[in-house]
Amino acid sequence: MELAYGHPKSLKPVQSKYCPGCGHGVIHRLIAEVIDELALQERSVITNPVGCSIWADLYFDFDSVQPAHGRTPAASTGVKRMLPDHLVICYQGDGDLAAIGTAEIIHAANRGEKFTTIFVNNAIYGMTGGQMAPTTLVGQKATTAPEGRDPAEAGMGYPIRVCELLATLGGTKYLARGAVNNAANVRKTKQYIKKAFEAQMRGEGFTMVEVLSPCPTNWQMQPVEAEEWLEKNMIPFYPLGEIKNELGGAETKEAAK
Amino acid sequence: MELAYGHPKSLKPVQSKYCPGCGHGVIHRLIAEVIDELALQERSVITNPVGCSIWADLYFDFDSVQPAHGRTPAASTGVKRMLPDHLVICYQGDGDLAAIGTAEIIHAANRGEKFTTIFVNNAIYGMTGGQMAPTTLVGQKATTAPEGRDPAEAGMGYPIRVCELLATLGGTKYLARGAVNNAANVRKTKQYIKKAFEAQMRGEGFTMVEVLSPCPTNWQMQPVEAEEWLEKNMIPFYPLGEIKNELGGAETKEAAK
Amino acid sequence: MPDDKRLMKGNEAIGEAAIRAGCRAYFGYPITPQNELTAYMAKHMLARKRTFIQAESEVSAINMVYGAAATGARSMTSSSSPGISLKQEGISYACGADLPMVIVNVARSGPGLGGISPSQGDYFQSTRGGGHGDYYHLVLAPKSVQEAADLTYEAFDLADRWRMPVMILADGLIGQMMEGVVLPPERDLASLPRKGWAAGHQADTHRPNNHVTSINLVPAELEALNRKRFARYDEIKSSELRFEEVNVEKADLVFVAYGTSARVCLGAMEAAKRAGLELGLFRPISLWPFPHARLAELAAKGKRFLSVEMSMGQMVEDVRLAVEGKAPVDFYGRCGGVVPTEEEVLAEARRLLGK
Amino acid sequence: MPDDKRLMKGNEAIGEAAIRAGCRAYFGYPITPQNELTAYMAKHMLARKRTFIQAESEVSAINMVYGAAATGARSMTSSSSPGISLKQEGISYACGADLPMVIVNVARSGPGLGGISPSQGDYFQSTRGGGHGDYYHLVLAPKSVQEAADLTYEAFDLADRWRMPVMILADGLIGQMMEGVVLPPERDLASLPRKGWAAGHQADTHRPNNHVTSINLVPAELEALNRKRFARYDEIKSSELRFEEVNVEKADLVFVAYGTSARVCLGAMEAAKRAGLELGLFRPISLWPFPHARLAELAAKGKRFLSVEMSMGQMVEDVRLAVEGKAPVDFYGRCGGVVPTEEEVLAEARRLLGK
Amino acid sequence: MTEKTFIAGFGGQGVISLGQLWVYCAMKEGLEVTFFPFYGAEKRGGVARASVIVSDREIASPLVTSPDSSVVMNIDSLPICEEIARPGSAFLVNSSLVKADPKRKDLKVIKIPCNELAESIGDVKIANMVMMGALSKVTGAVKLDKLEAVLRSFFPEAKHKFIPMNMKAIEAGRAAI
Amino acid sequence: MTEKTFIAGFGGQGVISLGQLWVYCAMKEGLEVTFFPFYGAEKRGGVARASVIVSDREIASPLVTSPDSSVVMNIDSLPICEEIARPGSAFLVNSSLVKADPKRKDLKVIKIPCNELAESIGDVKIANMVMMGALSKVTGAVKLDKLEAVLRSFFPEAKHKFIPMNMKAIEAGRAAI
Amino acid sequence: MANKGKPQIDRERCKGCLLCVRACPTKVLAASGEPNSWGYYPSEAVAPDKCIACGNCYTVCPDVAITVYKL
Amino acid sequence: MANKGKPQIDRERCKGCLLCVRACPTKVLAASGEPNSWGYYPSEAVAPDKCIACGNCYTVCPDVAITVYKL
Ligand SMILES: Cc1ncc(C[n+]2csc(CCOP(=O)(O)OP(=O)(O)O)c2C)c(N)n1
Ligand SMILES: Cc1ncc(C[n+]2csc(CCOP(=O)(O)OP(=O)(O)O)c2C)c(N)n1
Ligand code: SF4
Ligand code: SF4
Ligand code: SF4
Ligand code: SF4
Repeated sequence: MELAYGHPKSLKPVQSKYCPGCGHGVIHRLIAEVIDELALQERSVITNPVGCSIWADLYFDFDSVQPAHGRTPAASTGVKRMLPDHLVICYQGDGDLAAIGTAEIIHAANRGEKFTTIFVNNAIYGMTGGQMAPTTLVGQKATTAPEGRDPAEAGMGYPIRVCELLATLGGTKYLARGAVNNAANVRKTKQYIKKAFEAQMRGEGFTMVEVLSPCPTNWQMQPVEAEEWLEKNMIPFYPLGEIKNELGGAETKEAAK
Repeated sequence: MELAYGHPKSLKPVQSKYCPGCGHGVIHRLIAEVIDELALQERSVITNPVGCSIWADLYFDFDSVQPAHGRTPAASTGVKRMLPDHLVICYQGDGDLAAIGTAEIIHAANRGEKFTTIFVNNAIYGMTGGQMAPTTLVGQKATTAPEGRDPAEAGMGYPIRVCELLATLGGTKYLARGAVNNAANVRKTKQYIKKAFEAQMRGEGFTMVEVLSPCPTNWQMQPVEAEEWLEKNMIPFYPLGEIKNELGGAETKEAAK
Repeated sequence: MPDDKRLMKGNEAIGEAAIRAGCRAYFGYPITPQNELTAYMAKHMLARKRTFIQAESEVSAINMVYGAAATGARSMTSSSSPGISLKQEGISYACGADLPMVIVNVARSGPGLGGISPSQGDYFQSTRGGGHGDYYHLVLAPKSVQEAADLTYEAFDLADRWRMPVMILADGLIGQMMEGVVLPPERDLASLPRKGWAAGHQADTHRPNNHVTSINLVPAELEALNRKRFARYDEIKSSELRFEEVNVEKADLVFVAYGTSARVCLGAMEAAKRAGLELGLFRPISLWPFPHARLAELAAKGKRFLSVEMSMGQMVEDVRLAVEGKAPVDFYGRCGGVVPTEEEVLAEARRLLGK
Repeated sequence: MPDDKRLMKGNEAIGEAAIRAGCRAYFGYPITPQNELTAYMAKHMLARKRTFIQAESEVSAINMVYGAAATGARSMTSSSSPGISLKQEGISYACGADLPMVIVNVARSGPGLGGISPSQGDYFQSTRGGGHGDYYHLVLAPKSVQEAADLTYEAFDLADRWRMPVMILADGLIGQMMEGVVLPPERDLASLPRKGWAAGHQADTHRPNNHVTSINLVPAELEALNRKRFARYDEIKSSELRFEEVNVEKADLVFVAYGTSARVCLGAMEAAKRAGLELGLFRPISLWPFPHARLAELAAKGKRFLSVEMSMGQMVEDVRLAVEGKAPVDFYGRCGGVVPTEEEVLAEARRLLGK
Repeated sequence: MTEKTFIAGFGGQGVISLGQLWVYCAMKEGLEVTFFPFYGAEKRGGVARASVIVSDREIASPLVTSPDSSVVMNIDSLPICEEIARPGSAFLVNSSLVKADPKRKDLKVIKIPCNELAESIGDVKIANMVMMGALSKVTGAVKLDKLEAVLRSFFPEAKHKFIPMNMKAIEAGRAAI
Repeated sequence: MTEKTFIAGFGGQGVISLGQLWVYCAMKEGLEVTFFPFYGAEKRGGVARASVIVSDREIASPLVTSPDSSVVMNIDSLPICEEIARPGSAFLVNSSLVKADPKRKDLKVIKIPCNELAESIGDVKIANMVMMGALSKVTGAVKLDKLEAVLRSFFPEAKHKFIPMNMKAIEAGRAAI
Repeated sequence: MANKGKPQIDRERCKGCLLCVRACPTKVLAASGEPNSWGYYPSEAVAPDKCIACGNCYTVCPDVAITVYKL
Repeated sequence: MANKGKPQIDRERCKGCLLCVRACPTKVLAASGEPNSWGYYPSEAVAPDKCIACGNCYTVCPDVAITVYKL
């Protein structure tokens, strides 16, 4: 009996505090798998954000730095500049990255900081209990959008496509959007993460993988239902794939879909 | 003898503190002219930013609100929501808008706030004495980029094209880029401002006119030289024209250039 | 029970009181333990067609309030400790521009991210100006849901009267707790005071331009403006002092405590009374202005004081400043989100009294 | 004149001293009156292939420092008052995560945008924690360009020793003024202390993971962490007090002043001496910890105090807390960017002494 | 009369609504009330706690640190409640889930098989209401005579059909004492 | 010896470099020095001021509020300097631009046509150096004997060719007294 | 597709989200009727023979509760 | 182009940037040799006859120092 799929080394064998069916767990595992594959466990630092993934430092089996809400890319900038030969993972939720930390991500990306942002887009604020995120879809309900996100009368704005926004910046070299709604997309997401980490270690510039991820709790759905909702609602609005790939070497480009 | 070109009513007849040849003066005059033409003098509020244009409230002959550095769009949001039938002008420099205030402009724009940002892009920090701005060109010198802006080794990032960045957002309806380097461009810029103000008063959504503007002092040039530098260096990088026009009514679209 | 007594969380009662006080605009960013307040405002402000914006950050929220307040509209923001830190520049600006607004801090434990449990560790920040420059603003500390509602309601009037931000400093327990509350009457927006200094509506009166600003690069002029503001502070110090005294006359030892820790002290006092011991409570309600003079009077009467706080010792400095060595001042504090128990507070009082 | 005495602006001397102390990373955002410091670092850090970043904001800058400091690298930021307000959340985080770093505030006049002239109006913010939660950090106030350089140099050592931010609180005059300065020797980066708690370089020792964080949602645990930090504060209070005394023994009236206002007092003292009047100066150099005990001693000796500040009265509270009513404490302040003159300070002293 | 109750249970067990309904009814009966919930860090799961006080006088500290009555809804809550219960106080245990006995001998332990009773009425989710019935009977502090009206304003219209079932659960709780 | 000098002039007149060079030379001559500039709000134009102190002892306040010598480079600076000059102090006026006389009669007014002298040497821009020469002669506080070396490190290489002209200006200033 | 495999589910680690059930192409998995000690009803292999070791279940599991072996 | 015009420059308002000189298509303007009271050398109409009232000078002037009349 040969082990085909098992627990990655860079992830601790502990029970997480994430809710049942939460995408953070899958994304954690993918990161850990890639770090194992690249043999970087002792040369990795994660900056884990304020948000549900504040717990990330309990699960990843390597060093971590926990900065203020939204300032994760600023802290990652400090970490990476001081540790240029380390893999630095800037893990961010959509509140952290696309709301309070908008300036930080845009400027870190524009400076071409050589860390990788893993952007968990669950279209809601998880930790604080279901407020509207910048990525919340139009009409989607949230505690701060009780009748659903309304860009018109209430002036709540439109969901922001972060990859597309960052693609306009000179410093961004690799921007991809994956999802963890099914096995195929999880696998593809892992490939994006791997490419991004490899590019980071080659020092190419700013890399980011956005991951569409369910938050069953705050979407008020069962986990399976949440996967379906993500497929039906998020993926059409947030197209999957490599949104920008300016990595050196044509072989790294994704085959046209 | 008939008056052909004279001082607009909405601008006070006082000597400004701006340096000789500074673009702020021209831009002020254009705003005042348009307000006169739209007969909005007593229904206008400007939020003047921290930056050389902190003085704007000494020159414009209508109400003003002076907020913290970079938070001009946030303050404008507050003003406009409370005074929906007023013309609200969010005047911003490139440090104010594209550095410290990145989150504020992106989210105000994305919410489709119904004010108009006048974005004075002089590729430098004026008031504080010549530091690098997010819009500083590659190689351009600044006190904080003593050998010129260097995106590569020093990781200073690339000049940001703000109109193009904001164009990706759902709430933006009109984004145009003008310049005040010669009479023709000044006139075109005025037309952009007029369109934006009219659209604001119709309540269409977020409107912005970016204006390429000389800062002879911090560019360390004579004013005429500064105009030439702007023509030769800024305009090629920051294309002029209407970058996004989703205003209602086809007649408002700019004739193709 | 009055018919209109409602069972509400502190956070919700603050929201409802603000709406009734004529709050026309709310700007906030989510943070525990005040999320119910933001959610309440989302629901009820939008339903009333007033302005509710979930801002992109606390920094943005306070500056939105700045803009709205500059037009004379009653407006507010709320947050909890880390978010309030982010608002410090904005608060300093609001004080510099003399803008009325209401700021609610439902404080949690720090420093840094800390925890989400109740704390009184933001006393210094609130009362000494966590922002830059010389300024103060009213700080009111409720001890109950009812008082949270009442003080919030009044805060809007005070802000307008004194042209300054008024902060409601409530800890997480006050925000999260449910109690019965009778809400103040709904204000007619049209009845609210007009503000001659505000931006906008120039067409109505053709008045000269209004400029809302805090800049002045001429030192002598800026100093004059500051001194004028401090003259106003002096008036406030004499007219807006609020505090509550319980059993201070009989007591040998007087607790000094506000908000939740005052409630705990009340419990300890009841237990003490059952044990035949008389303790008193001096509860500042206005933390700025702080009722120094009254404390000094009590000190002169030979009282000793025990400052009980959910912090490592902050308000106790004001007690010491008031008492000026004329009576013993002790401190008992818990922090990190721990709320002291009646039992431990009583034990500390006994220890000090040797009883 | 020592051969290596250089004429420098305070801002530049601070920058050069930081570089010599082994600062590996500087992150800042332009603001008057400290722009020369940022410009100096741009030029000289980049030339040495160290990290210089003009951050997109002060908020970002302090969090970049947070990241760099978390790896154990000596790092710093600088700003002036409004920018320091924006850093308050970050400073609270740094204190909560026990991170060494150096923060320079070349203070200007407030509140709000205020002016760009020198001020000491940020004393409360610096010494009482303008951020949320219970915390303190060292605050050092230079009175000259030489001392600015020396204290900055030392600040990096202190930060490492005590694992906390150290703030250099200089007003705009110290930053803008030129004086002769002899700079401390350049530190070899390799000689700097290793930090076992820092993130990174795990591969070198295969040690257990390091986590730099300030969160703890279990109140009792968070309280324990805070108390441990406060125990460290107590050590600092006994070992890191710095102050200077001039002529306090002979004097009837002792000025208490720091930074620029202390220089002004020295001038007033010289003039007083010429007029046959003995005045003294007590100059706190460490504003936190504040030398309360020594002031109390002087009070016990029957001295009276005049706190002279470029503010509406902030440090005077520490003087009062120290003196506890045992001696008269008066206050003389200018604000808005006005620097008091020797003449007016002397006049005030005379008035108080009735001479 | 002052009755301080401490309630603890698993996240989804209705601990919070038990406490809220309790004080709501008490308020309708003219009493002063406080209710203070405390959650752990987990979004789901973990122990949820509530301090609940009803009194005919003004209430001092809303924190219950020495409860007159304790409600133990699941096994994880047992040690938490045992630690603070006032000697001699009522200690109501949901015996459906809590099979162990408290170690302390100075408590008035009352076992109610809330889950079984609730299931027998029709839904395990109303186990908390069974417990509330028992609490009312044991303490006498809140009569619950206004509960039906309270439930009407507590629940949205669509759920009013469940009110009779809830009332039955209360009765079952009372009867179980 | 302590010499407190207050210098004021138009933005572009070299007021700042006058003060800096003055203290630089003084430092080289072994004196303690302080130099504190103060600008108005304007980027260009407006009055620039500098407090300059040289002394053989530690210097107390760097702010000159009662100057031993004042330097008035343009007409706008005249009232500013007059307001604070110490009675009996030296009051050096650039008579090329300041045609009016000070109103105060208790000052030792010395008029130097700096612009004319500078122009005659070759460049109006060195009017400030003419004034510095005069200041040295009048006060005796700074000998300026190390000025040439100082200028060498003050100016970039490319501008060293202007040093002789600067030295001439100093001499002209001295000679004008 | 000739692969044969065996999924092994850590009952205590599993939170019963059942995403693996949805992901399994051959319907090997289903919810168990017995709660684990957290009160969750974990997934279990109800038709272990059908497993083709595709790893889908492992891949979608947010709690790394599944190990898959190749037989 | 048959227009005839007249530029009028407020010497005290002018900061001598000379952008108007550059903008004028018919070379009406040039720097004056006499400084104004701010020390600036203002622009002046050296060839007023050539003015065609195009308004370019007014349009580029940052200090609104120019008024243009149609004759
Ligand atoms: C300055 C500050 N503001 C607000 C908060 C409260 N807060 C904690 S997490 C969070 C957002 C969480 O949403 P997101 O970033 O999308 O991550 P998720 O929890 O969904 O993974 C907020 C607003 C905070 N801790 N600090
Ligand atoms: C919080 C804060 N940070 C920094 C400053 C200093 N500051 C004043 S203006 C300015 C930038 C000016 O540049 P820009 O916005 O491009 O306007 P310009 O002066 O070029 O017109 C800065 C950084 C400040 N006043 N407040
Ligand atoms: S709240 Fe949402 S994001 Fe947070 S752990 Fe639960 S499911 Fe995941
Ligand atoms: S510094 Fe630049 S932007 Fe500012 S007034 Fe002068 S020219 Fe204009
Ligand atoms: S490995 Fe594939 S076939 Fe086997 S149980 Fe998992 S999902 Fe089903
Ligand atoms: S453009 Fe205006 S300010 Fe400039 S020279 Fe011409 S008239 Fe004078």
